Amino acid sequence: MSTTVAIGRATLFFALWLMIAGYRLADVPVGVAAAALATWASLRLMPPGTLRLRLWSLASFGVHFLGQSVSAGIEVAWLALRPSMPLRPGFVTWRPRLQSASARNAFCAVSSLLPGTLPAGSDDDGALLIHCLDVDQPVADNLTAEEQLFGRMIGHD
Amino acid sequence: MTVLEALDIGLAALVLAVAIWTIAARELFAAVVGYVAYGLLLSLVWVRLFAVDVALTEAAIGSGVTGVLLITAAMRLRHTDPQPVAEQPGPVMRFAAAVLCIVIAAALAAGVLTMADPGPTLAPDAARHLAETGLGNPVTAVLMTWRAFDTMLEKVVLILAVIGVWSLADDRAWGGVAGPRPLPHQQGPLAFFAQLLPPVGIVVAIHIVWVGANEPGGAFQGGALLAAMAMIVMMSRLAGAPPVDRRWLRIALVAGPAMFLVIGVMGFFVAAGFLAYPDGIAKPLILFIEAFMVLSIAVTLPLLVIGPPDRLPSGKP
Amino acid sequence: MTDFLLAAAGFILLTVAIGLARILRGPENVDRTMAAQLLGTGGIATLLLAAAATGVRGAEDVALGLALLAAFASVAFVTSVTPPSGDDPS
Amino acid sequence: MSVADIFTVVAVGAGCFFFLAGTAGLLRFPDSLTRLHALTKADNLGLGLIVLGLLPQATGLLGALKLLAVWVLVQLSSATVAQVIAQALRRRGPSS
Repeated sequence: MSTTVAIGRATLFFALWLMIAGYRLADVPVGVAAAALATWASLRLMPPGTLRLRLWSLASFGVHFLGQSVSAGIEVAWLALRPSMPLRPGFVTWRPRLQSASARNAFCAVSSLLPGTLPAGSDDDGALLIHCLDVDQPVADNLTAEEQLFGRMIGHD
Repeated sequence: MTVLEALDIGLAALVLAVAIWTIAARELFAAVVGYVAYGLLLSLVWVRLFAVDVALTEAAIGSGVTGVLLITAAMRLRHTDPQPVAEQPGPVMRFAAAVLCIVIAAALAAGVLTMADPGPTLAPDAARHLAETGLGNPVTAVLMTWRAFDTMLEKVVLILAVIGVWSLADDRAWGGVAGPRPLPHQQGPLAFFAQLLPPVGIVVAIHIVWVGANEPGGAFQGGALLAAMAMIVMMSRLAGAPPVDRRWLRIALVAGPAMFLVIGVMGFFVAAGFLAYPDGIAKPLILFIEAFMVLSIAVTLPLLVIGPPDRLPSGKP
Repeated sequence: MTDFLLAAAGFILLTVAIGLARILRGPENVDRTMAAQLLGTGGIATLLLAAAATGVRGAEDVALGLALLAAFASVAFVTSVTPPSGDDPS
Repeated sequence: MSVADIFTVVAVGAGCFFFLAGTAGLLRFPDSLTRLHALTKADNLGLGLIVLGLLPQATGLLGALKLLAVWVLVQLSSATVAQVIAQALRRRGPSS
């Protein structure tokens, strides 16, 4: 299990090396060394088994995320440029269903780029406090739907 | 006026405005943020001046290491008492300071305005001999061959700085650790960030060191990026700094200058003299030295930022 | 095309400078930290546009370095104001 | 003007618009937390569109991939900064 994770991550880091350094043959040994060091650091900082990715769901979630990110920008632009500025900011409490902490962290990072929501930490019993630009929107329901999509990507059906 | 000139003038005006704002700011933290912004703008200026090596250094040091150092220092100083009125300089002192500043500024201005055009330069010489080093990046060639002695001493200065910082340690904390205390099972957005970013930073930093032989980049820039990655792990409290009495830490500290010296002395026997490289293998030797320098820089800069050891590692009496 | 990219770079620098003027004044340190963050994103955009227009070699690496360190000033500020507590499960 | 150039003009222009919107949000939004939304979302989209627009102008595949790497890193940084600043603001209380 952990070997598979290590190989997977090393492949990712080597792909990153090819992305930023190019694919000249003379550079490849350095790239392999860089990927190995990066994998070592990554395994130390984030032990295997915390996040599992399914590549196909990742791609479909990526497309969905791009769309959401665009509508988040449009929403802010719309609010900022309208003369009346119809803001109703406030906090909404929302309870995540994702179990593992890393999955929850990753989802929080994603949701901070979704339209209208910004996770601002949790209260005492584990529910997240979400800051919203418009509290009248069905924020909690939207987040639950997003969480389901996200959970599918990381194999938490 | 072309669009490019307009952009350059706008950039210069913005740099000046931020610089003046930084000096004029009354609050310490405001001035520090102004300085961080100023550093970021400067790296844009360096790119416009086609000095990409310097831009990389400014980006890595200004946004990463000094930014963190100054912000942390400003937040720590917030709790100290404001300067008592009696210690503030009187009018005579202020007048003298103003006169001194004006004289220095005038001298600098005169120096810039009376500079020969074109200025005296060694650039054509450096470019002519570039091929002998096997390197493609003239900046790296200058730093590692013709001015190798300076570069080596710069790394020695970094070690002296660490010794200076460590000498401030309390006797009881000597051999202990500095920096924020690590918290086990750290969660939250910051910890997540510190889990994801450092591996990516390692790949980018090694790329910047490696590419520095032929393109803009180099050991200092890459080492500073690695140092920043170590700092984010410490700031998020995923892991703490090692105790200062660890042997591997001290070996890593001196590895760069030591390897520089060893290869420099070897120059007496196999090449023209101290810090000279034998023909044909200059480039591999330089890259070899640089690898150790990267290690030293990556270890030194975080140690400078977190300060002297202030407590013994847990588990020790 | 070159002039268009440079004009876009200048425009972004201008908008960022306006935002910078507003938030560098504060009133609070959080607002000032946001100024650094704003300049980070805008500066990267300006750099990429200017580099594409003038063809400076290695400018992408500078952008990569800036992007890698974009969060550092804000993170240093937050960790020195409120040390992260170990029991926060968020 | 080729198709690629038109694509660049449209995408970079849209990117500029979102930077403008982000600045407008920073100037007009009433408190630090809402300003944080403007900072992270509008400017992020602006940078994303500019990267998209520069892709056809990039020197080869390598330049394009590097641009994408820059964008992904800024996304990660923004998401983190937005959350940690929001957390700090909330802990300090509603007096923003």
